[in-house]
Amino acid sequence: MPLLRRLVLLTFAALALAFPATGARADAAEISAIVDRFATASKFPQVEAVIEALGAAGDPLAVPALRALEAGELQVAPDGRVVIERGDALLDPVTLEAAAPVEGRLKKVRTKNSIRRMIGDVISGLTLRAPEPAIRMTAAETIFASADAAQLDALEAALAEETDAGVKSRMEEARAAILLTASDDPAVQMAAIDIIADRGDQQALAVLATYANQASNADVQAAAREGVAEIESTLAMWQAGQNIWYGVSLGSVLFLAAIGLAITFGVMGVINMAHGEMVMLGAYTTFVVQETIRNSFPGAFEFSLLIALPLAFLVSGLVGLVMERGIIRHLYGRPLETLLATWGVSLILQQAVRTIFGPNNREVGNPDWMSGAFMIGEMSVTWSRLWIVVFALCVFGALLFAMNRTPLGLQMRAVTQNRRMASAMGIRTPWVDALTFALGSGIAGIAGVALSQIDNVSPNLGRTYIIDSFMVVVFGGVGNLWGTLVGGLTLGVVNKFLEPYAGAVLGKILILVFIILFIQRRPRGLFALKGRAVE
Amino acid sequence: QETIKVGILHSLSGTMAISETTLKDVMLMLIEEQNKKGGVLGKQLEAVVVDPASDWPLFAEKARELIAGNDVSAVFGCWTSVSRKSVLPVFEELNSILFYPVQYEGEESQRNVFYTGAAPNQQAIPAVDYLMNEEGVERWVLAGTDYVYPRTTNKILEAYLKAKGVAEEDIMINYTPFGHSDWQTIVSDIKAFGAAGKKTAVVSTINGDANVPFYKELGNQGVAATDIPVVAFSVGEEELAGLDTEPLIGHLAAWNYFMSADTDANAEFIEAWKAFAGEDRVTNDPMEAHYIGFNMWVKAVEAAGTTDPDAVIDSLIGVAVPNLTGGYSAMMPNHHITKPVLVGEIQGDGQFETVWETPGLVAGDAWSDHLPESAPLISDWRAPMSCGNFNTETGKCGGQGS
Amino acid sequence: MLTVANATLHYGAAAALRGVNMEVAQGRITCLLGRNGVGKTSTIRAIVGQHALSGGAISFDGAELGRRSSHDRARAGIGLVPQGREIFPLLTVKENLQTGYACLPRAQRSIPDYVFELFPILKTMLHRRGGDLSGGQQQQLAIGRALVMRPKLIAFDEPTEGIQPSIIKDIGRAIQFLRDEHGLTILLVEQYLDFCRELADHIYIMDRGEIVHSGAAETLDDPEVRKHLTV
Amino acid sequence: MLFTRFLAGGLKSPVIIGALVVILAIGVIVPVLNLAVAPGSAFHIPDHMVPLFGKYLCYAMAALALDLVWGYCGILSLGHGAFFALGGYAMGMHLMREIGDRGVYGNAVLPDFMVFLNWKELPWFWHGFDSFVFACIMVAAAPGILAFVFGWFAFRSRVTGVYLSIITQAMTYALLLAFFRNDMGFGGNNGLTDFKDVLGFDLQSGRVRSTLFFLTAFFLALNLLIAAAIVGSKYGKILRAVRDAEPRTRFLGYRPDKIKLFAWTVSAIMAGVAGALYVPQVGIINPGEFAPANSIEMVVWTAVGGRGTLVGPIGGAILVNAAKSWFTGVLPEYWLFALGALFIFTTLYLPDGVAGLIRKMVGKARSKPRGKDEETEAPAADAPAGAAE
Amino acid sequence: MTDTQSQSQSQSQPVPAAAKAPINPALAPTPSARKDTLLYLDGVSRSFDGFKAINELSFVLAMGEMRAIIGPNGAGKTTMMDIITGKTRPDKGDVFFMGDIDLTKHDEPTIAQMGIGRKFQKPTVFETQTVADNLLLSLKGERRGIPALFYRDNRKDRRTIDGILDKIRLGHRRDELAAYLSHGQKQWLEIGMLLAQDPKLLLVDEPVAGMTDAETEETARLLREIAVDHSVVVVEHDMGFVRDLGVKVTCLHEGHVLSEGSLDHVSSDPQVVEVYLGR
Ligand SMILES: Nc1ncnc2c1ncn2[C@@H]1O[C@H](COP(=O)(O)OP(=O)(O)OP(=O)(O)O)[C@@H](O)[C@H]1O
Ligand SMILES: Nc1ncnc2c1ncn2[C@@H]1O[C@H](COP(=O)(O)OP(=O)(O)OP(=O)(O)O)[C@@H](O)[C@H]1O
Ligand SMILES: [Mg+2]
Ligand SMILES: [Mg+2]
Repeated sequence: MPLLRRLVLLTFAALALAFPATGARADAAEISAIVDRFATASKFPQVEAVIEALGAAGDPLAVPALRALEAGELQVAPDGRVVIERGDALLDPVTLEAAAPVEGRLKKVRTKNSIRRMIGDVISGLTLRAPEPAIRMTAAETIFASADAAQLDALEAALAEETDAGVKSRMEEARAAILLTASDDPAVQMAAIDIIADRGDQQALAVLATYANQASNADVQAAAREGVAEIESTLAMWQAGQNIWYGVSLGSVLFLAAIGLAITFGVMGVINMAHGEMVMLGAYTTFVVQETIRNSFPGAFEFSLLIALPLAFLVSGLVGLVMERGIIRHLYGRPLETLLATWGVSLILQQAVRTIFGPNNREVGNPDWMSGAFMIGEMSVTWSRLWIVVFALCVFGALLFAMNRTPLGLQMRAVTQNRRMASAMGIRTPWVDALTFALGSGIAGIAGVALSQIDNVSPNLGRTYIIDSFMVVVFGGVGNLWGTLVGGLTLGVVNKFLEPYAGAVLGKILILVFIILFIQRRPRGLFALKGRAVE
Repeated sequence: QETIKVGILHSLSGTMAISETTLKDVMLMLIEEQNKKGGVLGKQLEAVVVDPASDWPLFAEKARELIAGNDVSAVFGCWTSVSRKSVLPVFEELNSILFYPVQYEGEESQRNVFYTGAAPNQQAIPAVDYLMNEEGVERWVLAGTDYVYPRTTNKILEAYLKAKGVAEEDIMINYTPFGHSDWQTIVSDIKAFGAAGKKTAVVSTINGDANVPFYKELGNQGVAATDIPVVAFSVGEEELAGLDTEPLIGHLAAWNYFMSADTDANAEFIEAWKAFAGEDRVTNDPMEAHYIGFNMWVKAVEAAGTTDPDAVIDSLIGVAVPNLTGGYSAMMPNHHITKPVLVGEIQGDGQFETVWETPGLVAGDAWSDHLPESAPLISDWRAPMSCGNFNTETGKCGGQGS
Repeated sequence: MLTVANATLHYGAAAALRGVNMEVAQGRITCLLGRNGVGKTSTIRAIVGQHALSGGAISFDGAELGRRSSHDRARAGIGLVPQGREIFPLLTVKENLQTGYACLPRAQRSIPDYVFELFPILKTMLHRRGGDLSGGQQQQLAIGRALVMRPKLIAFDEPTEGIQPSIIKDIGRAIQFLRDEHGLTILLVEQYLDFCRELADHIYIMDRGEIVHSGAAETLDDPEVRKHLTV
Repeated sequence: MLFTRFLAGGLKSPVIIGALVVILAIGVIVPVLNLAVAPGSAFHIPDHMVPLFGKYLCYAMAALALDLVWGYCGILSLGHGAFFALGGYAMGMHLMREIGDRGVYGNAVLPDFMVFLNWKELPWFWHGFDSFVFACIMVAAAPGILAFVFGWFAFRSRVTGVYLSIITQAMTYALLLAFFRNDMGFGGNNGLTDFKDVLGFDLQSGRVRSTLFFLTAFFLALNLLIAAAIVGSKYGKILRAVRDAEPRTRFLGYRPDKIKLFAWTVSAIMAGVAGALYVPQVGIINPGEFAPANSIEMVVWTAVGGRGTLVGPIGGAILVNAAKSWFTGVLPEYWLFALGALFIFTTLYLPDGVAGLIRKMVGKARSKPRGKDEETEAPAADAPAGAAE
Repeated sequence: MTDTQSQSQSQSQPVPAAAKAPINPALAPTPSARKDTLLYLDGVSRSFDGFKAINELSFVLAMGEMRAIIGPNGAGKTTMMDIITGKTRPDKGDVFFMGDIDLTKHDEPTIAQMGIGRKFQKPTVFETQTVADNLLLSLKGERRGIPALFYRDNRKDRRTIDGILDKIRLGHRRDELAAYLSHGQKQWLEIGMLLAQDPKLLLVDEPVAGMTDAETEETARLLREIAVDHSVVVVEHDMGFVRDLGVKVTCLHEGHVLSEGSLDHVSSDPQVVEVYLGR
């Protein structure tokens, strides 16, 4: 259907619906008067009534008060004034100027989800003509999702003035979403369906699917169904990509958890049961760093992770160093006994953390650059996961370089292959041992920084990853960093493709069975060391 | 001087330490306060703390040790159902008293156990009612950890929802393993499920540690409470303390107590707790359950004039003590208690704001009316019935007597 | 250069060396001979610090070695070609050679040319894993590896074992070359008598953990001396 | 005939004979002190101690089983808890069936957990378990068959060392997750509980407890004897040869896969028997027993006691668990420090475990090839060192 | 363990009847060329990562023959033994034992049980077992596990073991752990283990490495003695020793036969001198 005709139809329909155009804008005093009614609104329905009134007033001046209400900042003073409490400051809800100080306790104007939803709708109606395109865009999006017929005329008005093409098309979609239900002219509805179906994302699907369930006109319903099917098929395609991404991101988490172990266990042959606790220490270091920053340098929060990385490396590395010097070094040549000793260490570390930090989860926040998600087509990518993938690759690259390209790496490998001979070659084996173990532990520590962003920081953190870590290292092939990378990614991706079909529990079982069977095929892991040397 | 010993059977290490350690602390605090008030029956109370280490058979061993080895008069303990199941035979055999403070799946009523946490009808059903009536939810995701409590609760909810006319395809049930930490797929499935055009909500029986990554993922993928609210039965103030709740504002939890409850008793309790355990500590529902349970026990012992288990068990029924939300909770003949049901929304400060509550107290129902086999069962431990699973259809006390 | 004085060494309760006295002269080739299990390898282990003495002393370059660790001795200039080759199996040939850099200052970290001249096979196999080499190739690698360290003294423990005749000759020539051109001191444990006779400046013969004969290479032909080597 | 001669082979060592006598003596004395001695007496063993000791002996049996494969065959199994648990489940299922209609719902056919999850009929794999004999067979068969199949594939594929360890761990982990699932029909996370009696005898009576305790001691002694006979025979030597240099044995014409398979299966059955005796004494079996950490603990007991000594792991299991019982009671908040320190201490100062210490103190045994340990290189995690070059 | 992996998979294929049943010549017509040979290798090649360790190797050993193999380091001598004993699979070529048993179709234990014994270049003995037990484990006979449970010490076996201990001069260390032996003593023990197996064919890889001259002579005598009723393939670099053996010599080079014949013939071959003996 040619665009022009569609537009004409829509405009016509809008006119036909003939909502009364909003009159002159209310002034600040008027808005203030309405806002002050929050003071007496102690029940939810009363709050809703005030919001409705603000919406009806149609003045963007009401937006700050509404936003504050949404954020739980709108307070009622004992003297009946309504103020915004932001940090330590008290503001007038309309003018946003500093308000007179208040005697006694403030009382919050209560909200709940349905009220927040309502606020969102009202704000979007009020901000459709805001100067910033981004805000207009959000407003249009909100209206699209709510398809609130009450916003139609505001939308029309805004649409008429809109200059930004992107915003404009969003607004058209929003209008279509409203008209789809509000209009009873099949032609208008058909046109709306086309616009919505072209949008093609999950929200569009929601709107169309809702309508398809309740449409009165059979033709229109068929068209809606068609639209739904169309969107679903594109979404299904994106779904595959999404699964791969999930798999990669899960894989990189597994990889990160395991990579330290690939050194302490894979390279050195120490069955390091305390590996998980090294990860945990890294996570707790992040917590301490953030706590310090929160208390002393709130501005630096965005950098908290960058500060935590080296510190976590140091903390875990140091603990590893102490462990190696104190215990492990007595056990070279008795690799199995390291299991017993490190198990003991892990118990102690766990309980120590529990004693120091308490048994509960500790809050580690995500800096802004680690929060939220963005879309690639219909694929949503969360920032935290993306950074973790990037981070994992960096760690891998650095480690690969260190192990294969530096003299220290060579010495590490030599020492672990034949300690006695390495010593006879003049390599300071105790030093190299300690350093290798510290490196492995330190890497585990920085993995902890990453994990603190997606998992809970509790004394049990280590335990949840230790088994997976061993699986990854062994699956990839002990002693091979590439194996750990590919192993982690493979398990991640396989897991994510199994999960939708088998469910998370069965999926996990299947993964384990898969590992067992795979090891039958390749008894030395994915990247098996080959040749006479390994027999 | 002779003391009355009270056993505390909560894991201080292992996976459950995260939840249970607080309960041990609150018990110590309650006992200390009671002692300040002069103890019970003129004797001081003495807490006997052991660590069953999240190891279920060890719970049984430690229970035996407490009762037989330390002669405790009552035990306050357990969190998971399996730990309770593990100690049940011990309490029955050695005839002692257990106060169990956690919401659970019901389907049990045992003479020696007093359930001060919520039964499903005191938490799950009202929460669903709220979502259905107040939020207009039509489509349901029942997400849980794969074990008995979620399974049973979801069975009950499923039956309940279907009875309310919710269609099969509008219910999605999803189970995850313990400690599940990668929620990407499930959260995006929930989003997709919620995009079908009907108002959707998630009823979460996800347990323990798995909640934090779940909520983080919800936040990151932008599942806002205004779109798809999540109502949880195992997420309380303690769990939120480990989270940045800013992105989670508006998601819900159903409990019988919130720390934010605006009563004098609560303010006093919180103050005492902070003084005892630390300024940054929070309170939560199971703590209140222990508060209630402990006070009931004290009252019952005083009434019976002895700590003899049989006498105390009998005198406990009917005891009513103030709860922290401004009412009185009473011990019912089925060894469950009456409680208000609150639905709260998560706030930015990690607290819940009550947005709804039952008009009155709800009595805990040991046997769900929504499961066919348990519907005819009732429990009444008073003489002459003295039965935890009386079948009203056959008129017999199932299992026990035959 | 190296003096072993009254050294005793035990494995558990069993004595392997019982008062060994030995002198390895600077810039000379000293041969240590003896039947299987008499304690030759044990002597070498004591010298390079792989096994602690239970009595006696070893001094090198005038300094008492005492309980100094194996790597310190290597850094002091004692190189080892061990019995059984002890190649790092998963390192490539090149990396195996490079392990010798550990005791060198950065400027000297290169593989001397004569290593490849001696053992051309190593050059062609630089990137093969040490463990994949044939027995004889590994032996050559072990010798090359010790040379990279530029030691003052090399202890060879049966270096000709498993090596083809032509290369044995080369090794012989190399040892002489090292002595003559680089002033290297060499301690050679050997079973291969002809090889010894040709190279040695001085020989020691061991039996049951003791030195039973000490003399010039020619004395080897003495039947009395021979007796110590027969079964 | 042949078999008694075989068992007699286990009696070669005085240490084993001593251990057998001690175990059997304990098996008799503990019940006697519990039942026949008046509660007031200093010698009385209180009721709650009997099942506790019984539990230790079950763990000891599991450690013994593990030692057979780890100490003598070089298979570090991180999944022996699975065999233990399977034996336990087999017994638990029987005890469940014995409850009959005395469950809370009074359903004569279905166990309670099936009733409230709305199951309509008994799953097929529950049939037969009402028979005690069948259950006993399954106690051996379930872990035995699993071990046989698992081992058959793994050994044939020449999976060794840590690779084997980790797939045993994967096995028990997978079983853990599977048994957690309520759909599996094994009671999910709660497992099987609320047992009433066995063969008609009340499980809560002191007499039955004592009998169970004696049986446990008896089976422990029997298993020890069998294990001693196995490792003392020529087969035991082959086993150790396979442990130290598996590739080399092939060139002598041995089939390491078959050799290992036998010991592995026997060990799994022993663990299963231990689990079966454990369940009635502890009163619950649940998927927690499959947890990888449990299997690791078994390894720890074995190591503490002294790997490769048979008697040592028995002592190790009892020692560690007694320490755990004691510490969790007296040091509830700090016991992990104590236990962790115990483990570290053992590794550092008792390289051969407690058994090694005792041996050293008695001072009569010849020293093991310690020299080897100090001198030779550690191949990555105990994989048998390459024999053939 | 590259090859053994692939081989472990091929194990699942049913083992040809030859492995179990006695060979029936009527059923398996033998090409005349292989008829009376004990060991028959033809056109065998094997490469590792592109490097041809064995290259079109053909080698025939008659029944009862003793053969010495020489050749430069890396010529493929040990690899050839690996192929014969089933440790390494050839990429192509025929390997037959006793005329008609295709060795490429069997795994190490089967081949060992057919009667091919091997001494490794680097001595590999069971370090945690006593010297006597090392021999006991090698003794010809039952190889299954269960019967070994019921094995009883008997005089015959003890006598055999004592005899061998005498031969390898380790009688005084009979009950000591093999780990306590010196390098050369382990060599001897390994030879003893080979004797204990009493195989039809002995593959001996560098038996005299690390032995004194006197011992070398002793070993040569021992091997000649054995060769009376066994077939033997000896690999050595010690020309004196090879001379002492006094048998036909094959010189390998770069994976195939360079020269074959009497020692004098081979050692005068200029190519052999060039690549192997040196000037
Ligand atoms: N690790 C060890 N533990 C115990 N005893 C050992 C050890 N290594 C060697 N021995 C014993 O010490 C003695 C000396 O051994 P050593 O290796 O020094 O002999 P060798 O002269 O080098 O013999 P070969 O020529 O065979 O190499 C031998 O009797 C040997 O059995
Ligand atoms: N697994 C492997 N991977 C790579 N190269 C190998 C492998 N096995 C053998 N080779 C190469 O094949 C060649 C033949 O080795 P082989 O051990 O058979 O030699 P050899 O004749 O026994 O030598 P030596 O006399 O030194 O023992 C060598 O160059 C060796 O490096
Ligand atoms: Mg030697
Ligand atoms: Mg060779």
